[in-house]
Amino acid sequence: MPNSTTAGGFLLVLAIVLPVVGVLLSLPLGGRYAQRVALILMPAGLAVAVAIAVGVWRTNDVLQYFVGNWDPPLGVAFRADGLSAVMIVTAALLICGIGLFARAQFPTPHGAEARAPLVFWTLLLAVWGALNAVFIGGDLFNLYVALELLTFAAVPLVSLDGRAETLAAALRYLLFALLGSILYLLGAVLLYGTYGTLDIVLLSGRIQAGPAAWGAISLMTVGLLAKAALYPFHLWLPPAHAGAPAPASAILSGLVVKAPFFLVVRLWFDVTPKMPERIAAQVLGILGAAAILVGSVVALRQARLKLLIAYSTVAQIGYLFLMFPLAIEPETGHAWASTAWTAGMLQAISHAFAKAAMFMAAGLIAEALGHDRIARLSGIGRALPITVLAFGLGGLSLMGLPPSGGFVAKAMLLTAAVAEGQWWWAVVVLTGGLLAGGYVFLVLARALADASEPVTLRSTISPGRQAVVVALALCAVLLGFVPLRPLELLQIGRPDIAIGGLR
Amino acid sequence: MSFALDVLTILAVLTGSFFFLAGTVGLLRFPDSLSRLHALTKADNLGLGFVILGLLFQAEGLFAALKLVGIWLFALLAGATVAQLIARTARMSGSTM
Amino acid sequence: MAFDIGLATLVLGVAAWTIAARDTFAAVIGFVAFGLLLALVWVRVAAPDVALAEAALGSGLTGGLLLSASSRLAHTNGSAVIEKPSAIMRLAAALFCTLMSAALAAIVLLLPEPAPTLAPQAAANLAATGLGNPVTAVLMAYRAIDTLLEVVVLLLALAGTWSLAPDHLWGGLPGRGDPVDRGGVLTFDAQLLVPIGILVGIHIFWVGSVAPGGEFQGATILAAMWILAMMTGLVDAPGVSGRWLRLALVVGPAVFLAIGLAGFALAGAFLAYPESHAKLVILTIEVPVTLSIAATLALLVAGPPNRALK
Amino acid sequence: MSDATLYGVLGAVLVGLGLFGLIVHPQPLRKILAFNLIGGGVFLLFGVVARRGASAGLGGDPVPQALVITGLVVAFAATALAVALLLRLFQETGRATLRSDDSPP
Repeated sequence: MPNSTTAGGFLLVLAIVLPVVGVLLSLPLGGRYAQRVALILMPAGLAVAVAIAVGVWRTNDVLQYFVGNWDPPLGVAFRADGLSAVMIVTAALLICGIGLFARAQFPTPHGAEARAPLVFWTLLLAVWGALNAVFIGGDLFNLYVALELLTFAAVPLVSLDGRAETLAAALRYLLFALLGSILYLLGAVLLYGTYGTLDIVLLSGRIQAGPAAWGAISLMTVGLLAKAALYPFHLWLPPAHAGAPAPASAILSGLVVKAPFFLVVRLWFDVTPKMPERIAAQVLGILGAAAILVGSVVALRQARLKLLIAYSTVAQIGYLFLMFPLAIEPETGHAWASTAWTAGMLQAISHAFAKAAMFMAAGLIAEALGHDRIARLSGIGRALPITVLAFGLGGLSLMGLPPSGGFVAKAMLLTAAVAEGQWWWAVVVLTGGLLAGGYVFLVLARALADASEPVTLRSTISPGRQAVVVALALCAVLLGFVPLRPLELLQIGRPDIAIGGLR
Repeated sequence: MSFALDVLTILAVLTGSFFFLAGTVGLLRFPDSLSRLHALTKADNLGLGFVILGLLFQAEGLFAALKLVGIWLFALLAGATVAQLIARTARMSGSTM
Repeated sequence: MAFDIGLATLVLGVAAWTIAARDTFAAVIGFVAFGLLLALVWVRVAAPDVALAEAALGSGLTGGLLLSASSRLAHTNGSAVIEKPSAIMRLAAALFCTLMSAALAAIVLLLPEPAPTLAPQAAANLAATGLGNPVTAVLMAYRAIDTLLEVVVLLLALAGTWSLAPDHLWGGLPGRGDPVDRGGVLTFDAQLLVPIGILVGIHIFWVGSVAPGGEFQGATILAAMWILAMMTGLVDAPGVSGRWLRLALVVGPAVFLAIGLAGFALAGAFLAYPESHAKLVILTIEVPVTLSIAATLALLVAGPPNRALK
Repeated sequence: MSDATLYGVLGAVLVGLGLFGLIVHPQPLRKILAFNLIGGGVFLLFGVVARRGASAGLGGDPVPQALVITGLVVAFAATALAVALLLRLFQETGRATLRSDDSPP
């Protein structure tokens, strides 16, 4: 670990500053410019993201920046390891895709500024900046501020339509998120009181198993789980994600819930590498398994497409937490643990692309039909073939069928589960895949069925928007073809887990 | 000298405390909002005045003394305003709270 | 010690009242008292800066916000009685929370001795910032990035609050528009207090570089004065699309960010200040930041646009 | 038991008390109030950590003290947004509760 700012560390500052500049420009320039500001900043932000990934890949080490030249523990550090780099690039690609998709839905108004476009474009940038701050945060309190930034950017997106039920959903989301943040902060307080630092790297050197460390990590984990909507904290998610406008749902389901998950990974693998946590990891795995089963079964029973997709998010978040019992397994060595760890992260990324594509496809379908009742989707496959194709491609990842990133992730989870003798997780993965197959085919069967009368579309859907959706879905598919090299990128900066386990 | 000041402080603060106590008893025992307000604002403002007076004997310098007096004046202003508003709300809603 | 035990007991009692009170309005009153007592506790733990922030923000502004909300929701109390969780649920919750408190208290009692601290480092580097108040040095120099992001958090909260307006009222004015207590004692008060309050707010902000105080505490007082003036109709709330208002809201974070970026060139790092002029640079940031925070806080209390622009 | 420890225990109790309120009160406004109580407890614990770290001629460690100020501002912003959402919900529906059967159409 470098002990000063590294070359290229300034890129990390830019990753946060660029979106923030956008927010600060959008408000005074007003709604007539908000979209333009966002669209101009997107390529720049994407370039910064790619540059960070290239920097990490080239130097084969962590990028680091000490803000204001104040060294931790007094100052705040930003750090990007391979995992951060991959998440930053994922977020940048998705934000750009969602931005292109949303141009038609939140257009620049003629005349006076309008509410929804201004709020959407400003908050889209804010979500982006907050995500980057979470991915590169090296200080537990700075991460708390980043989490709050994310909350305040995400909650208003839920109620952007202003319908009463979305207001209730947004309020419930906010209350869960606030409880999560305050528990996280409480844990950080205990860690500071015990070890005198909030810096992750310094902390990992000082932390020892004991009541304070255990209490702190438990509180922070529970808080983050509430924000990540892991079972049994999942109840807020479906109404919030299903009630938001489609591009906002894509951000929320694809990216926003990954941020607290990412921090759980940080905590468990980077802050506490020296604490044996097998039982706690099993608990996380059990909650994940419950999420998979409950989420999938409830998804099967939904009458509305967006709610079905939202419940499928509940289930797919469950997979993320299966990596904990498999990756934290000191006795069998790290060979398979590394496989499970990579599988978890790959699942996070491929689900991000797949779910964003599916929510936006659902949005297009709802826009075209004027409703999203699954029972009345017949004929839409003929009317909007590309959109339905995108939905299906996203579905491949959810089910874990080849070729897709979800397939590789789930296959790796299965391998690790069997190799480590924890076969019960394999059963869960397979059952979850079957159930996901059930709800995806339920939708596809309806959509591809011939309608008794030809479908009349309420509005025409531009090919450009469909192309964006299918492109994001293809990203999820392509993740199944290019596994090895990016996966090595994921391991940069992790001394504990040998890359050998992948081969 | 300082002993005499201390005695004065103790006397004044005790007197102030007595008025506070009286005001609080009034708040708890009086039957309706208006008389409760009467007990509270009058007695407590006087009580605070005595406490401040007592502290003035201990004040270090003119500026500190002015600050203490300022506290009393602001408390008077706030008390008077709030009492007015509560009294009017009580009268308009006709409640006995 | 006796005083501390008494104070702690009082805080606990008021907090319990806040949770247990039947009536929401009464609970909110309890919360305001709780905040004020907590400010005293902050003085007792040698944190006067936090005491000021707690009294102004935690008790004052939050209390005002909750009071007005509870009076607007006053007649919805009844419906909630039906939806109360069952006695068994409540008992389980009480048990769980007691255990949690006990565990936390145990961890506090087991905290290491001597306690780890960054106080020596914060004091040693104080000279490099040109400041005399180490808390302000943490906020404006050592961890300036937290403060910068936090001002953005405030802005986002305001954008989120505004986003709740119905579409046709976008650009309109927040609040109800009818001054409370027209020509009454509150208006008189506002006329008297607002100028004094503005002076006090500026003073609190200004002394923050050397003594307890700072931009957040000062800005809160300024915000309170604006709220008082809006409540009593001395000034009307601004329309949310006004160019000047928007500029006032972002000028603080924008200057902060600009100077932070200039640090790349002038001091070798983002949010680093040239040592010879550190204090001047920090003040240059603090003045607009105070203005922006004050405006944001006041408008957060005022709420989403509620009336069409005249 | 020192003063700092006394207030530390107070902070711990406040967190539990607030959490209880958050769980058992059905009205969102009471939940928001309870959330602020939890916040008060957490911040107080941080203040106790700061007080215990008094050294170098300072009455307390300034780092946690500054972080508490940041936290207070964030908590206020959260309260303001939550209250705005709640009042808007009340305006739209005439009720101020969150029922579990709320679902989008």
